[in-house]
Amino acid sequence: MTGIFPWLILFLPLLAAAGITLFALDHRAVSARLSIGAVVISFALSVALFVHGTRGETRFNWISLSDGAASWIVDIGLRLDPLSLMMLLVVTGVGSAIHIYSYGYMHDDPGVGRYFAGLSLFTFSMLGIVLATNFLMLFIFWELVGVSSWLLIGFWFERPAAADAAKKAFLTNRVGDFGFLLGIILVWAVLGTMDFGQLQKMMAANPALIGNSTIGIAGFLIFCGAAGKSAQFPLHVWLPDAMEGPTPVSALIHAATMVAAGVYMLCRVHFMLAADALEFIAWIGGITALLAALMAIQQNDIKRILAYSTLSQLGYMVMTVGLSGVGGNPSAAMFHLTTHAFFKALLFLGAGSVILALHHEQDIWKMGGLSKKMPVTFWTFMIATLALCGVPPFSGFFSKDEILATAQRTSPALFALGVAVAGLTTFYMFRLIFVAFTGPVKSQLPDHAHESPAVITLPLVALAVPSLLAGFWGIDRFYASQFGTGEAEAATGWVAQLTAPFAHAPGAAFGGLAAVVIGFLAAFALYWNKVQDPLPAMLGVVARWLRDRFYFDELYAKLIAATQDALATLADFVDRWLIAGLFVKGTHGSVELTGRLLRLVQTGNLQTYSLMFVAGVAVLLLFMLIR
Amino acid sequence: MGLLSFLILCPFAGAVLIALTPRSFNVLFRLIALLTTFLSFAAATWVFFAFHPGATHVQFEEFCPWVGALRIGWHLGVDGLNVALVFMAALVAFAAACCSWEIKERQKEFYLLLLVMTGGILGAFASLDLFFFYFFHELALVPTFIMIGVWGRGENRNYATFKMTIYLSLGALIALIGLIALYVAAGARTFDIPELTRDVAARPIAASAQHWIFPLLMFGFGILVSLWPFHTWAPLGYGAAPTPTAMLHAGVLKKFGLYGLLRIALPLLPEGAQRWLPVLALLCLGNLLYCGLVAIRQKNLNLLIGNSSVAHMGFVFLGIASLSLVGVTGAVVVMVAHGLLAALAFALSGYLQNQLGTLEMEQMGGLLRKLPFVGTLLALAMFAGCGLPGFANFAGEVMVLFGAWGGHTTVVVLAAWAALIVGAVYMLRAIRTVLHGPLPEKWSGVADAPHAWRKLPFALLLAGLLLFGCVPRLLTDRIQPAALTVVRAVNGTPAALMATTQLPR
Amino acid sequence: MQTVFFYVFAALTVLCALMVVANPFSRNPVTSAMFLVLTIVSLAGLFVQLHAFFLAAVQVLVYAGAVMVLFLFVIMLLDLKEEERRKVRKFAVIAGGLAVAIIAVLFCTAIGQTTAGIGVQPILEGGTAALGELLFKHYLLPFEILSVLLLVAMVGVILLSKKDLK
Amino acid sequence: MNVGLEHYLVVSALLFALGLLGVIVRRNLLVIYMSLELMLNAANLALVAFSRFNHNLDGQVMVFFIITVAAAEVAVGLALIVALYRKRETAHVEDLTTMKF
Repeated sequence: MTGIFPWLILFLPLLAAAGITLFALDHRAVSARLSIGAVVISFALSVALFVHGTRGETRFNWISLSDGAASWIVDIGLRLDPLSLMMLLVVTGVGSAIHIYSYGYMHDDPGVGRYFAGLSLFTFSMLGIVLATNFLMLFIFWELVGVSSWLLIGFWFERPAAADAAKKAFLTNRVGDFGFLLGIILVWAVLGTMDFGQLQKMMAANPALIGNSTIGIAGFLIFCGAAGKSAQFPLHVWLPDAMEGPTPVSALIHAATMVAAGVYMLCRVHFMLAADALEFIAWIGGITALLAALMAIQQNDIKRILAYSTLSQLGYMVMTVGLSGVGGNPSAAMFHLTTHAFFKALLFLGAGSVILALHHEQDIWKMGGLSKKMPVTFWTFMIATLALCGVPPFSGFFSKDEILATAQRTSPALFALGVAVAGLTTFYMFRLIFVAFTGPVKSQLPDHAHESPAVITLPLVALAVPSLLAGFWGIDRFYASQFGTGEAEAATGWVAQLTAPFAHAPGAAFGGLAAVVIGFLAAFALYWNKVQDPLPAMLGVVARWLRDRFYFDELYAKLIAATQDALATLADFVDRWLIAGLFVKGTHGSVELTGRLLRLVQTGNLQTYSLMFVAGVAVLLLFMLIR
Repeated sequence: MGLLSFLILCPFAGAVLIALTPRSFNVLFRLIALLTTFLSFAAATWVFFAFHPGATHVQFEEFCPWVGALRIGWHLGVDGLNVALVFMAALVAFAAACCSWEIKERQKEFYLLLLVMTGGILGAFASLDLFFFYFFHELALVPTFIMIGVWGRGENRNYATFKMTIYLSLGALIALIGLIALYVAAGARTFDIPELTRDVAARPIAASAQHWIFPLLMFGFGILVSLWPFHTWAPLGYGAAPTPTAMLHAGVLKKFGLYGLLRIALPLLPEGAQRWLPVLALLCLGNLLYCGLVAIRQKNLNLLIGNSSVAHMGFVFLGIASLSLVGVTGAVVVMVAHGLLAALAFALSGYLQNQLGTLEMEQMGGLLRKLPFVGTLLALAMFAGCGLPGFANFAGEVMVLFGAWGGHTTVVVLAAWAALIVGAVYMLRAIRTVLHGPLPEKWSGVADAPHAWRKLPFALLLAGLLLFGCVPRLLTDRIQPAALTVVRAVNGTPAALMATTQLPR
Repeated sequence: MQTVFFYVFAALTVLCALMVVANPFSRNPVTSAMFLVLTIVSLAGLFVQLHAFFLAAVQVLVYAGAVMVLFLFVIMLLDLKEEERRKVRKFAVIAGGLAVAIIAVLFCTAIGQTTAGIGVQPILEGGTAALGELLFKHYLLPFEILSVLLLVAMVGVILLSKKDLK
Repeated sequence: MNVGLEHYLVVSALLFALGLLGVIVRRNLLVIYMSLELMLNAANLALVAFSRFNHNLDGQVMVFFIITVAAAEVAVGLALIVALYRKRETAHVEDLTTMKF
């Protein structure tokens, strides 16, 4: 691989972030132009690389320690292969749309400079993950993504909710990173290298390695990291709260960066995940998908519904990675990740457009009738919804179908789960459409709503195109070339492409479609033209459990209070009362007590002193005489 | 006069100049302090970048015999272990001199003591003679106590001063006993450290003697570095110290104990090290985990920073205890990184204290709105403190964790927990309460750092952190040969990169 | 004859000293001072017994003369009445007496235990000339320093006696 | 019966003990001071006796010095007592306990 292009792609956003921070924090136009310019140029360069078909690696040495026999080497490098090339396009492409959209969305905020700096940093970090050549470099950018998300989620830091959400996101991610880092250390300790290329070669040369129990444990630990970033089941709690950030940030986090990182990383290191770890991963993904879909059906905040939808779709992807088997082909997950990036970004941006029009009202039960007022937003939103639900010929249909087909091949239980989630997805998405866009107006707010300006609608339209068409572009085959299986030969002609899923795995395709239809009908029956949610009355306590997210947050709060906080209190107690108290003050006290006792002797009376003096002399004399 | 002599004597010359300046020239004191520390800093920068990485021998060496009979000499020089420390010390000293604008009374004495402290610190790190090594450290400690006692803040500064004085004197005393015992046991009759090292390598000290001398040095130096459970002086002392003193002590002078372990205890007492370092590896958990947990509960920003500073020392201890090339190199990197970070954090908290008059976190909130510059830097410092990549701390900490994995797996697991999660919890809690949230009415008059001079020290320290964080090779390439020598001295050749069994490739 | 004189002077010295310290009849410092004069004079007698004639003379001149006059002068100056009959601290007196007795016994035991050395026979004739020779030759420097000491003491006393002592 | 060194030394010891007793039990500063003189004189006696029995004049020289120093000491001491009396209106040791902590 030659040239400076890949480095430019990576570092332009960083330069933009640094430039804004140093010079243009107070100039909104300059900062926006810098940030947008950087990501758009990166996108253009990525397209150029993609078209050119560049492959290979470039690197420079970051740290190198060697004692002659063994060495510890960390490189900062760029790795261009189908996986990273496609992700580059997704990150910079979707990122560009979001950047441009942000210019409109954040126009009136005083902190625009800070916002765009954060956005650029976020893009930079994500690109670093995508291009990483080794585990530690991946981890470095992994952490940077964490801090960028903290910056952006907590952008409105004066709101306690936003500040708390930022903190929660970072800390939850850190729990995952803890496992990730240990996994990386373990990989290095066992295999002596952290470089993906070398590891892959090593694995290919010695297939028995994958059965090694230490490597199996390392796989689990590495998945912890992915679970944190991709918000999988035990660590999913941060994602819905992250909605406190500005809406374009949510779009970025949910579509192109951050949550995608986990799935991407799993695919990147897929070659060294053992069978046990994969099965575990599959089930975690499935559980996340189902739980999140269930929680989504009782949310009323437009962004939260989308957040749970993201969770659920991520569960799908992770499940697919798990189901693809040892040394298998997880390209379905990447395919879904890509299409999901398009339509989820579109959904969030559309939601942002609605929120902007309604002066930051996010409760869907205060909306209604927006399809007439905001046609562009509505129709693009609709396209994204259909894609998300998996309606042919939208992009989501193809990617979801591949997932279901994989599940059908390997695990009937997870296949059933996947189909159920597909139905639930359609249900909650159309609930959102019916309540917010088509149904009767439920407050005064929508009366004054009007379509957003072009700077906002253009990105919507731009994203609607791939949401609609990405299924036909052979993205899955491109990814598959990474994993060397190359099973899916290209169908010719668009009709053949459209019907390809039905030809390959008819069970999965029809099952998915049936779920979509059922979900749609249920939503139609329950929510068409409704002003109030009928479900709580029907489900009672279950609805409350769904609405309150199965009380995970409360559980974790209790858990943390019972463990870490209790430990901290204990440590503080020990520090204050035992070490600083008993030992230090005790020593101090006993010395002082001795001093006080000896002070009694100091009467100030001359004669007492001389008496003691005499007594001392007597003792000395006696001693000398006896001796 | 060599460059090292110059950078050590510069602050002392400044101190003499200040002593000779009449009391009414307040501006002049500041000017002299800034100028001399800047000259030291410039010289140290030159030394650092002209230092030839990869070479094992001592560079910029200067030698001048002093007491012939005892073989004490003015022997200066830098190798991988101390070249970065000298650079960091000079940088922090310059920043501390810049931050001294908050001192308004008895300026003459303050700047004088500051310069003496600076000279002592630089001397302690650049000396290769046992006598001067110890002498300069003590010389730097005395002004520390006076500065805390006279210019300290907070109502219990007397208690803090006494506690710190007693602890540090005790630590220095124990270390001195250890050094004397070492000198006697080695039977080499020289104070020259390289010569002593060569002698001991040729004729090792008896194992039985090593086994009791090493703990003396370990705990003596350990108390100076706030090794758990001898750490309680540190948060309290730093909370009470005036900002420049806290910066210099927490940032630089404290590292003397660690440097002593690496420079003297490990190479001269390999058998003792083998026996006692596992104990150190366990005690470092006390620093990392326990002090981290304590930091979670702190309500005062300075106490929080102080506790976190104590916690970070655990990484250095763990790196030293790992006895692996990666670990020891990482330990030195953490020393440098933490020096810059602690100085930055205390400088910022000093600024806040100056503006708000309090450091109780409950009373703060939303300060980022009022203090975009200082607030951003504080947030960055906090993130550096919880090991964010891009800052030098990350490079060091991750190396320590890697290096120690083979020998102390369980410790590494807990240390990683402490680093990634406990550290993040208290740092983010601090940011959340101090910088985020609504701004209380009473802080509407708070002002950000007004001009470049005020911003300079913060920016310099942060730049150092970022430079070493983004290009850690600047440090590791210089440290590696010296670290390898130390590890080989203890383990015998070949030095294990990491003591673990690797699978067949 | 020698022996008799020794015992007479020795008894006189010890008895008068006892009267200085613990006079059962009077607590008046003047009485004590007078007995001190007697003690010193009888000591001078003992000095004569030891053939230290010059010292005996100096003893009488300086001690019995100058020093005791100073004492009496101060007693008069301060107009000290008889020591008030404060409550006698029995414990202190007993403890003091006991300690002193122990010391005395110990001294005597020590003297008794000492083996006789060269100093069995009184042999030295304390000639004033010889003393003067020694003093002005061998001990010249200490002698001169002593004069400086006296000067310093003089200045000190003048300073201390000034009315407005700060 | 010959008078030997030890006879003089016993007298000296008794004299010293009596002086010590005075210092410890008497409460008038002046009397204490006199007792001190007694102790000095006891030492003088011992020195003179040693000088005679050891055939060495140095003891006598020492006594000469002691007498001189004692004279100076008495002068200074008495001046101190006078000054003290002026300030505190007492020459009683029990009233002088300002050195107590």
